[in-house]
Amino acid sequence: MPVFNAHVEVTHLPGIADPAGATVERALPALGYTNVAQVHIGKTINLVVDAPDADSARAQVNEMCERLLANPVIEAYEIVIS
Amino acid sequence: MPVFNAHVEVTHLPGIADPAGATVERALPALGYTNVAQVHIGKTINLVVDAPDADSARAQVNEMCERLLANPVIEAYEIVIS
Amino acid sequence: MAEAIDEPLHRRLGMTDAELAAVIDELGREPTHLELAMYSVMWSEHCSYKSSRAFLSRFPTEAPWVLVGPGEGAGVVDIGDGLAVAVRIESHNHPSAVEPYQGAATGVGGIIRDIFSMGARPIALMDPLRFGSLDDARTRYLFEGVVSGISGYGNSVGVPTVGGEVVFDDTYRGNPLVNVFCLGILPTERLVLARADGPGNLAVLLGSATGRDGIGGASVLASASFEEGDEAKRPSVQVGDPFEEKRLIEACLELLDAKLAVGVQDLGAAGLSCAASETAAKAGAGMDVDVARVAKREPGMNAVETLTSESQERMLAIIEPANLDAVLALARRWEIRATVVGRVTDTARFRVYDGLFDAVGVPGENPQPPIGDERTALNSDTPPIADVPVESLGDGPLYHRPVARPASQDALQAADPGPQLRDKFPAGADLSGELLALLTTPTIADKTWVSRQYDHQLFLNTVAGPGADAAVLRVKDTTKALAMSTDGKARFCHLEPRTGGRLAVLEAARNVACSGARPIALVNCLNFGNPEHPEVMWQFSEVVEGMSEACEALGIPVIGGNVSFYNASGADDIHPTPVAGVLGLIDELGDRPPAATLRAGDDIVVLGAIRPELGGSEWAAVVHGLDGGMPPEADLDRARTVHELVASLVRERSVTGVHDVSDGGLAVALAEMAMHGEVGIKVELNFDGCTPAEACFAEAASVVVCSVDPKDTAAVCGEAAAAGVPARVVGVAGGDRLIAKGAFDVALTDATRAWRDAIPSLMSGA
Amino acid sequence: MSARIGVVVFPGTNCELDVEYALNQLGGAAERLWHGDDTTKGVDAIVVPGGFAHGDYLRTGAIARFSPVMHAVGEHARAGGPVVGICNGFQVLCEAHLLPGALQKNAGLKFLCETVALRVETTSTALTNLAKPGDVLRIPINHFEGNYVCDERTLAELRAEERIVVRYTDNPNGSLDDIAGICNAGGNVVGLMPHPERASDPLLGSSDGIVLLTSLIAAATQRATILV
Ligand SMILES: Nc1ncnc2c1ncn2[C@@H]1O[C@H](COP(=O)(O)OP(=O)(O)O)[C@@H](O)[C@H]1O
Ligand SMILES: [Mg+2]
Repeated sequence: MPVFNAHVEVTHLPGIADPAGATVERALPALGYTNVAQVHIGKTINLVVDAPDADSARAQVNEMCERLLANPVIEAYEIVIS
Repeated sequence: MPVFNAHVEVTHLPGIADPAGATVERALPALGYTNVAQVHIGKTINLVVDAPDADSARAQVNEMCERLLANPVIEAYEIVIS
Repeated sequence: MAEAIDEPLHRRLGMTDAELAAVIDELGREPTHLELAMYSVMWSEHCSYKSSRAFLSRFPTEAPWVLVGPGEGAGVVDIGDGLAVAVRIESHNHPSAVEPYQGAATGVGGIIRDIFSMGARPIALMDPLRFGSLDDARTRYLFEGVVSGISGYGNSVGVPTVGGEVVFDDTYRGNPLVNVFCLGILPTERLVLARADGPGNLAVLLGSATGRDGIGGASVLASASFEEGDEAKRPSVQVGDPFEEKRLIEACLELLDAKLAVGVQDLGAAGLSCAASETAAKAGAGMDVDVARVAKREPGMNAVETLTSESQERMLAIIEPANLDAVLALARRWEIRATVVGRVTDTARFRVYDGLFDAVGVPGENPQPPIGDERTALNSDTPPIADVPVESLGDGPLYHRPVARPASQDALQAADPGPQLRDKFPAGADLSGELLALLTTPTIADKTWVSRQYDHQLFLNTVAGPGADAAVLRVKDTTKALAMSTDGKARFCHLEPRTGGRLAVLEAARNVACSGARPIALVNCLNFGNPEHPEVMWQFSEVVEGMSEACEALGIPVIGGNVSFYNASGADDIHPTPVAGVLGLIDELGDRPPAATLRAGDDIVVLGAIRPELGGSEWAAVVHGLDGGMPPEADLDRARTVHELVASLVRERSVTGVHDVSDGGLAVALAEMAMHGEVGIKVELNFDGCTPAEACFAEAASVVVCSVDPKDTAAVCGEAAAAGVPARVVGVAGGDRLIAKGAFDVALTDATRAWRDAIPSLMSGA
Repeated sequence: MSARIGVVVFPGTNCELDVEYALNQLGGAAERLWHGDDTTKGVDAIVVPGGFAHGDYLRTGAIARFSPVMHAVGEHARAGGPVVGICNGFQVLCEAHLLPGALQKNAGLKFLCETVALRVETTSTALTNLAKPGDVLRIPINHFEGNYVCDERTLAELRAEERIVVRYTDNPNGSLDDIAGICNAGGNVVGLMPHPERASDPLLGSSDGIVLLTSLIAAATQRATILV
């Protein structure tokens, strides 16, 4: 069965607070970066999956995101299959 | 000054253990995913930066990565400016 | 969702038509949208206690050492040496059902704010938890998430979690209970009450920017029946930021030490509208608030969202104008956002403006609006967008809801498991397997999987932590120590709520007695079903009565509490679940008090009367599925004598180990002590009127097991006799097996493995 | 006069009171150093205590190392002054490149608060000069990121130069080569994950941390006498 690389990026849903991003944003000016804004910190998951075709690979990874990799209540995710 | 979106992906250097990835990989079969391997978990930092042009934006973000956003001892990073 | 749209606004906000009428009557006009939103939250069950207030007045609340009783952010007692202790317990059940990690984390954050808003430094947390059965994947997800949330927030904010409970029962399947108890300590003279005294004083909002999180959370989530996946009622989840809270703690305590604040008030349910109006109402003053002064996290937030947002990690400090610069400097040092959002007036009204303060020169200035928002236009003449009598928000409706004893109660109580179990396990039956089965039930099994995820040592006070009957914290620079325990067995309350209420108080007080402390205060968290069900209100009134009787008998004042209604799994209300948190004081700590352990060569002495009481026991209900009958008798005088006897034996160090009998009965208590002491036992458990099985597994109240050096046995039994407490030497500690003649014979290693591995192995696949 | 030991406080630090209390109980004179001040106020030794500096956001210690005080701490260290990083303090010292390697999430991916056994491997350091090689100490750990990693070369170096100060006898977190604590080439800068201050009083269940804290006080005292 062919193998596919899946790249998942998990971010906060709009409106959900991102304390880590906010903290980094507060820290940057002290390092001399006064021209930076809207810092958001997210998560990526890279994995390799066996599947008959790209679509079913995507479907499976999507299901993994719903169940384990992301928390749909507060997180959004994007999947890239290659 | 024009603003640029910077997207930074931070991953483990090859050879550096990735406990989070390993744990997820261990958890997946129990959920019925026996066809998944090489799970690696990384971080993304998205931010907005004012800079005269894309190159100097990249240069600045690169410097932020070297100094703060990534730890060169254990992490690699990739920057996309748009 | 569609039909909800056609509903009138007040109903969509969870208000009844009668409540709307009361508002109109109060204002003499139709309320504005903002006013209606504020009333809907302030008059919600969660904020107004409209269904429970009538009963809560039953609790005894007075004692000479009580400095602050129920009604304030936390209860406060004087412990001498110029020190006072603040305690509070709260539930975060519904948010935790939606998002276990953040729900539990923000529960911890909220209760900590209650404590330091009194001027106390939070130094300990306890987490009484209730979940469905661990066989269920969703339950494992909730359990894992809640524990990580408490760990992630509590450890980081820097308040150790020194004890708690975890009970697993199907009644909590769709509705876990996440209660959090917090204790703080303060120099008595730093005690502050959140009052907005003094017209002209300023209200400074400290901490996080205000976002759209948890809009209507209090009213919607905690005040209406809530089913899993009920999207319509699900508010956006609040994310906790322990780092912000840690800085808030330090900043607020510095503010109070430096006498820069008249009072500080946390923002919790109903957010700014509640905090600002409450502080003013308590002082009989008025308050003007300008929404333009509130730092917002997102563009496009309207006044309603801004005033009712439940964004975490925010405090309101009431200060004198002369101190503003000093306050802002202090906030800057701790990297905390601080804006003047209100001013105290003598109007006795709560008024909300948008853009007034800059226009009329109230000190401070509008914060940068979020990217995407315009700066608010100055306006000095446009009328307030809300203008209500300040105390009217606070005194919501009072309901005397119908009360009815469930028709099923008699049948339930008649289903006594005793006879069946007596037939099944006659004298001589081998109970080894039964003991092992009990040690593996998650409610009884080792909780280290949980407690090792919690920092339980920070501040170097923890003399006894997780694993002890009661957590014991030394009070540095004094001879004193504090003991605390939270308990409450819902199955007993389900069978007979008044007795169950008594038993909850007795167990917590008994655990505290086992550390040598005398009880000085109690806080309670009352987790119940839908108060619109007369049966639930009956359970509630009976439990409150039972707890009150026990507190009176033991002389423990109730200094605070919290009520959580609408807890249900699907259509079924949860079993009534009161959690009693008892605080005890040890005057002379000396060395470490004896643990729940046995010492090889010691005599094993059982204090108190074992009776054939199997109703509601873990053995009958969990191992054998017989969950009817009557709970153990809750004799209050007997309890008081046993507690006093045990506490004095511990203070004198006449015992080397001590542990009370609770879940699983005497056999489990003995096994727990043996496992802790890594030594076997050889005992005979003959008690009048009990089969061996009943003697082993009945959960009789007010029974305590002691490990006693043989040279002291006579003296200990003498003291017991003098106190009128039955004492029996049942055997000795030694060897490597748990042996009860004619009952069980189990290798200590097998018992330990069963008890220790139960939860980890259930969770390993989680 | 007793040795002056500075205890660094970042926003989010939470073990500063404990370290201060334990050191003072043992005859040291602890004082706090605020992260925003660019000075160590001439103290003889420095502790970077545990906690969650800047919430541990982004990476443990990542933001803290830029605080003005860290510049002064670096100078103190380069001048041979004793510096001990405990838990989060260890993570900060690694991020600040005062110690090699980094600390990752525990292998079990859970926070761990429990008492573990440590074997003292090196005694020529600011933290172990009063201990004996092979001593086994029972001291609590309290961390989520205590899993030490470094590249092969660094590990070889640490071993060759005997810079592994304490090892776990039963590795709780997946740490490379059971490493619980390391030091710099001079032995004056030490980082460890376990909390000696939490084992500094029989009332708390263990006193095994006392030998480490008194070693630090000794190093500080010696430093004080050199400088006068
Ligand atoms: N959620 C928890 N968090 C911290 N400690 C816990 C938790 N659950 C149980 N423990 C600890 O485990 C020990 C046993 O709990 P429990 O059986 O409820 O004690 P008891 O029967 O004496 O009330 C207690 O010391 C308690 O503090
Ligand atoms: Mg007990």
